[in-house]
Amino acid sequence: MESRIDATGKHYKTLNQEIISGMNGGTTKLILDNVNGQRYIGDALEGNQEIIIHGVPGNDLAVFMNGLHITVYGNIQDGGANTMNEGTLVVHGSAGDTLGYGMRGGEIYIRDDVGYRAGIHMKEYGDDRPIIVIGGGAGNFLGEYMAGGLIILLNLEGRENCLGNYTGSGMHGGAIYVRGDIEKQRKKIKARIVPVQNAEAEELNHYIGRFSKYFDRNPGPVRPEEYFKIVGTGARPYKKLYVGV
Amino acid sequence: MAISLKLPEFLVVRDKERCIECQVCVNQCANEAHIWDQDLEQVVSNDVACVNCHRCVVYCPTRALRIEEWKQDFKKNANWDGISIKQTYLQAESGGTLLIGMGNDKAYPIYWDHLLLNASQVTNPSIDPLREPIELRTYLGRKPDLLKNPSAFREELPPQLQLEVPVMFSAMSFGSVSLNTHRSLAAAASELGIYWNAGEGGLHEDLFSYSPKTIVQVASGRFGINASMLKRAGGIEIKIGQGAKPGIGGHLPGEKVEEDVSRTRRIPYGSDAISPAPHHDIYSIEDLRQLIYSLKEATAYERVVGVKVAAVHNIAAIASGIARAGADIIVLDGFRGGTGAAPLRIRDNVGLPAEFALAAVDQRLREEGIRNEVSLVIAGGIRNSADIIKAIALGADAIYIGTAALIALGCHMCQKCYTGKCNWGIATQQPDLVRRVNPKIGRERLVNLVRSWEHEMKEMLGGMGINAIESLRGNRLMLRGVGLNAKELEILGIKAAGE
Amino acid sequence: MLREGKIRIPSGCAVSGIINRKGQVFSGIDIVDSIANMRERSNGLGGGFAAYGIYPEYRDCYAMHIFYDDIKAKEDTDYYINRNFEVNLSERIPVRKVKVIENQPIIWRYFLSPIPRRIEDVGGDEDEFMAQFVMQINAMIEGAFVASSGKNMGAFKGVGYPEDIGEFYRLDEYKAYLWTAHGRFPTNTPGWWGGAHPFTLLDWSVVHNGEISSYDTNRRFVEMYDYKCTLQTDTEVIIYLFDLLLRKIGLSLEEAVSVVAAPFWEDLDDLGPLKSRQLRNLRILYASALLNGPFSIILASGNGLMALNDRIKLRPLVAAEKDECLYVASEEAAIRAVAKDLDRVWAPRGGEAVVGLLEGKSDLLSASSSGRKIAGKCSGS
Amino acid sequence: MKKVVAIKEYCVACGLCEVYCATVHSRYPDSVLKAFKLSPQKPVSRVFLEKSEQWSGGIQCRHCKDAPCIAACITGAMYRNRDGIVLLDEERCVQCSTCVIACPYGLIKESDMGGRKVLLKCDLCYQLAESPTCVTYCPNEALIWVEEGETL
Repeated sequence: MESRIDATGKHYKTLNQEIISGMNGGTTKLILDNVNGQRYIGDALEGNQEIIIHGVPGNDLAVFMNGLHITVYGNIQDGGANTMNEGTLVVHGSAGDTLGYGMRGGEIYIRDDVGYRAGIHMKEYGDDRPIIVIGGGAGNFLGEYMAGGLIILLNLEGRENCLGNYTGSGMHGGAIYVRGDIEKQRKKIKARIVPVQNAEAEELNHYIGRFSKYFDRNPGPVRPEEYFKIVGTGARPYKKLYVGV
Repeated sequence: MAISLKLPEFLVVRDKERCIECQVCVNQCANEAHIWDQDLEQVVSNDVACVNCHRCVVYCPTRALRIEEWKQDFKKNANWDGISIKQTYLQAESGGTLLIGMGNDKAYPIYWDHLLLNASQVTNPSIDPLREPIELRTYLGRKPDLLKNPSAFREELPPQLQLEVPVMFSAMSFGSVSLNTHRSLAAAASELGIYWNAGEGGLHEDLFSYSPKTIVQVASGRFGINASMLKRAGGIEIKIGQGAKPGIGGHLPGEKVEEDVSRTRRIPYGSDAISPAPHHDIYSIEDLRQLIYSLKEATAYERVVGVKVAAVHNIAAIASGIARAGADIIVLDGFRGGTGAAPLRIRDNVGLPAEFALAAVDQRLREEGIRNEVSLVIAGGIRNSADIIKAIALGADAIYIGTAALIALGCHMCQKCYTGKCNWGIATQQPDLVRRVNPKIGRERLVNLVRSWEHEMKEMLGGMGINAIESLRGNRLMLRGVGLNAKELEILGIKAAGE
Repeated sequence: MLREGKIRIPSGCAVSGIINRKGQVFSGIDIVDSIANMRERSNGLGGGFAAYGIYPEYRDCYAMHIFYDDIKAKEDTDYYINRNFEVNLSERIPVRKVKVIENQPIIWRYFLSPIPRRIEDVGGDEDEFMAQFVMQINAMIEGAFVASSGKNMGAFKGVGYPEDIGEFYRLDEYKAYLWTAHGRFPTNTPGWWGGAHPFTLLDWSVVHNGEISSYDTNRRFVEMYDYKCTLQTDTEVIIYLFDLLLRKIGLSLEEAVSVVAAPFWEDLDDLGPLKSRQLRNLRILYASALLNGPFSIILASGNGLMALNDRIKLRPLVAAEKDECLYVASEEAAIRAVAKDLDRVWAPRGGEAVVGLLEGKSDLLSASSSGRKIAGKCSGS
Repeated sequence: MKKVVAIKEYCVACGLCEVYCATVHSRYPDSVLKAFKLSPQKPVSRVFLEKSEQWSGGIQCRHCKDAPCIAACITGAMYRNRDGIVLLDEERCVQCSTCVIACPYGLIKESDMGGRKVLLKCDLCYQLAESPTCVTYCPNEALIWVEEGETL
């Protein structure tokens, strides 16, 4: 069942209540029009429903979300997919800062750029493995303190500075794949840089394939030499920092 | 290899007349300070490994053991004392930041011990708790503005935590402490009608039945946080800071991240669990509001959302901001607050006494007319029922105990929690050590502690002629200061003894 | 020695109150006899009366009774009064020479109509204007103390035994439909007239016996709502509490009673789900307004009186009825002293209010002190 | 019949069960110190602390309903008393060790007492009014004394 909500002038509390009642009423595809700044859309929601957002949703879109498929036609603001557990967020535009903070699972596809601190503190356990695929570039601190999961930065415009400074600092799990030339960006990266293996191409192709399907943009099949991979410096990055008194 | 200049801290004193070579001490020491020597056929000591946790002392069936300070005099120097010299050696050898467990142990003034309580004599009667009702029940949570919403009492109030005693077990994460410690705390809290805080490491699935009495913590690492856990919990606490290490995050070392911890926190086995200093979605007070309301939205406004901050210099203004950001409870953690691990210099030198923070915040919120709308919980170094009564008279709604609860469970304050080798089975994930806390015994001991305090609190209240704890809240006339200067009295908002 | 207000002085007491519910007025002789009967309960360091219906010719004016330590204090106060009010009458309160009454201040009374513009300046709420004006005088002007300021009522109090105070103020010459009285037993006192009971605000008056152990909790609570506790007495905080609950917040008298003498948690379960929820919520919301410790009080307004003691009845209270008259007092004998044949005598339970309202009134909150309005001109001659 | 049950989740592997068992079965049952310091031979325990990486527990004779040791005993020294406790009458025992072989759990052990072989098995401290000594002194309540079939 499909339904629509006009979000014009609605406070987030009202809008989110309407979304929940729509879902409870059996809506499987919910279209939100004229969204502009309403926070917490999809907050802690569970299920397989689809939400399509036209406009600019407010901060903490899909926060604690546990399922659902959200598509945004427009940019999203800060805190997107904050501590998200499961589900998919597809953004036809760019994301603000702190995308996917503490994300535990699910997938995020951003057509254009992400702001500062994307994928900070992403986690991973068993089958729960968060994925972020970014079409453009990223701001500083990408993947900081990353403990698991996957970030793929496609750099479709081929920018030389698609990475920000301090990428991967404190990283101790997961991986960041970047398409582009390593040499110009090496000093921005605060974790270990390793070449991409042929065996990894299949997984990359899987997620890049989805990206292409969502946005109709395709960097082509993965050739490992076009990418480099950033991984943590070990499971215990600060092991030697301390000495017990 | 260059020689180490480290000296043992403790001396294992073994009374040979009493030792029966039963090796119980050997079996109990995870640090291997007691070793069975096959050739000598006797137990020998490795003093340098001893952390003075008393496990062997308590377990020795013939009382043959005693631990002493390793007395090594340095040339007298009021500036460079032995501790400073030894710490310098340690850092010169390791290049490490000094790490320590438990709360600040420096001899800063303890203001609780400079406060005296009142009692009734003649002009009003004291009340005998053995015969007359004395009520300690306390509700924590947001209260509507009485002037703006005078008929709020006719409706359902915003969610409240109901405490039968104004005491809660403060946040100690699974990972930092053992599952059996959590089991003991959870079971005791449920039996006592209070809340326990599961800390920032999530809630182990075995403890889901205790969820209604559990406060779960949302900290910067966001470990173990998901929608169903938020909805299941009795309350939610956003941890901004901790009294033992204000402004500092935490690292749970990978060796404590065993299978259960890893599953509960949703991080890979054996990897460090890093909580950065700030929440990366909170760089300003309005961001705190954003997180508070994301949690309220996530739980359909049916859960209390508190915010815990370390007591720091500008705490009154900070607390006011937190109240205005929509927090239902503000937790102030004083600089004596405990921790599983903190950088020593931070622990010993940063923050404020909980007493001052409480007095300043309570007064400030009153001056702004919003004290009634938010609950104030104080933490950090509360040792006994008198501390609690004094905290409530200064203005707290309830208090958190952490260290006191651990001591009830057997902690002997050796301050080595960060090693993961807690001989008392508390701050460890090593399976053979975890077994040392039997949750049945743990629960009983915690219940005993709080019940004994409960009676003591009633005695003190009755003595003041008060039969409901709310009539003590902020009742600073019931306090007088001894040995405090005028400025300290002013900050605490109390009179001097004799005034 | 520090004056009351600079220091907190606990005291024991006797209280008495009489109302003619038909509104018929009677002289102060009965109330003086009643309180005099309990002479043992006071020590000569404080006595006083509140009387309602005594100024019918000025019934629309604020009757302000003020103690002045000296003429300077009066001049300072007059300046503020003249800026804010139209003064319909200003005179010394007539007193009788009584040998044992000494050190009396200058005791003045005014009949005043507020200047409407001044009320508008502070938001248009006349009651709030009056309450703030009185608290300002008491807090700011050294040597001036407003003993009462309500309409058609007055407080007559001083240092001495209550019967001597009654004689001094010539209460036999006043006629009221409602009288309350107080004999005080302070543990020490600098002998300041302002410290005697009743304490008043608007047309509220309170006489009180006992000591509130929750004083500082209550004080700090009311001070959040713009009250200034200048006396550090329980009576003062009690009247502010009731003013806050009844006038500012708008609770009913019954609700206010269940705030200040809240039922025990375990007693709530027996009251049915709706009632118990509301009482629970009231107690949660108004935790700091619970009056804890021994007390019996008589709260009066132009509409009637309410007598109440604490929830575990640590102080005595007796009530009695005879025709349209309701009597309340610390001791039954104090009632019998002025009314031999009573229809009914009873001891109210702890926390159970005895309410005596004028016919036709449904609440204690007087019309003159409810809601915003701008005063008209005083109708007095 | 009540039995001693070891709760492996809470056994701290201290060995105090052995110390107190040995003491109570020594010449000085009231003093650990005397038992170990004054006994001619080192006192021996009838409860055995089993330790492995995964678990530990104090274990002792199960007092089987259908006890193979009684059946195997060549002198009738092994018997069951009225309360169902399997006991060894040391007067009648000839230390042939048949019972040691017969016990499916290996909970009857041989010990050398100053050149004299003795067989050791748990007697549930049947002469004491309270629970067996190992249970009484288990510091973490990892040994409990419960009716058979009783849920923990």
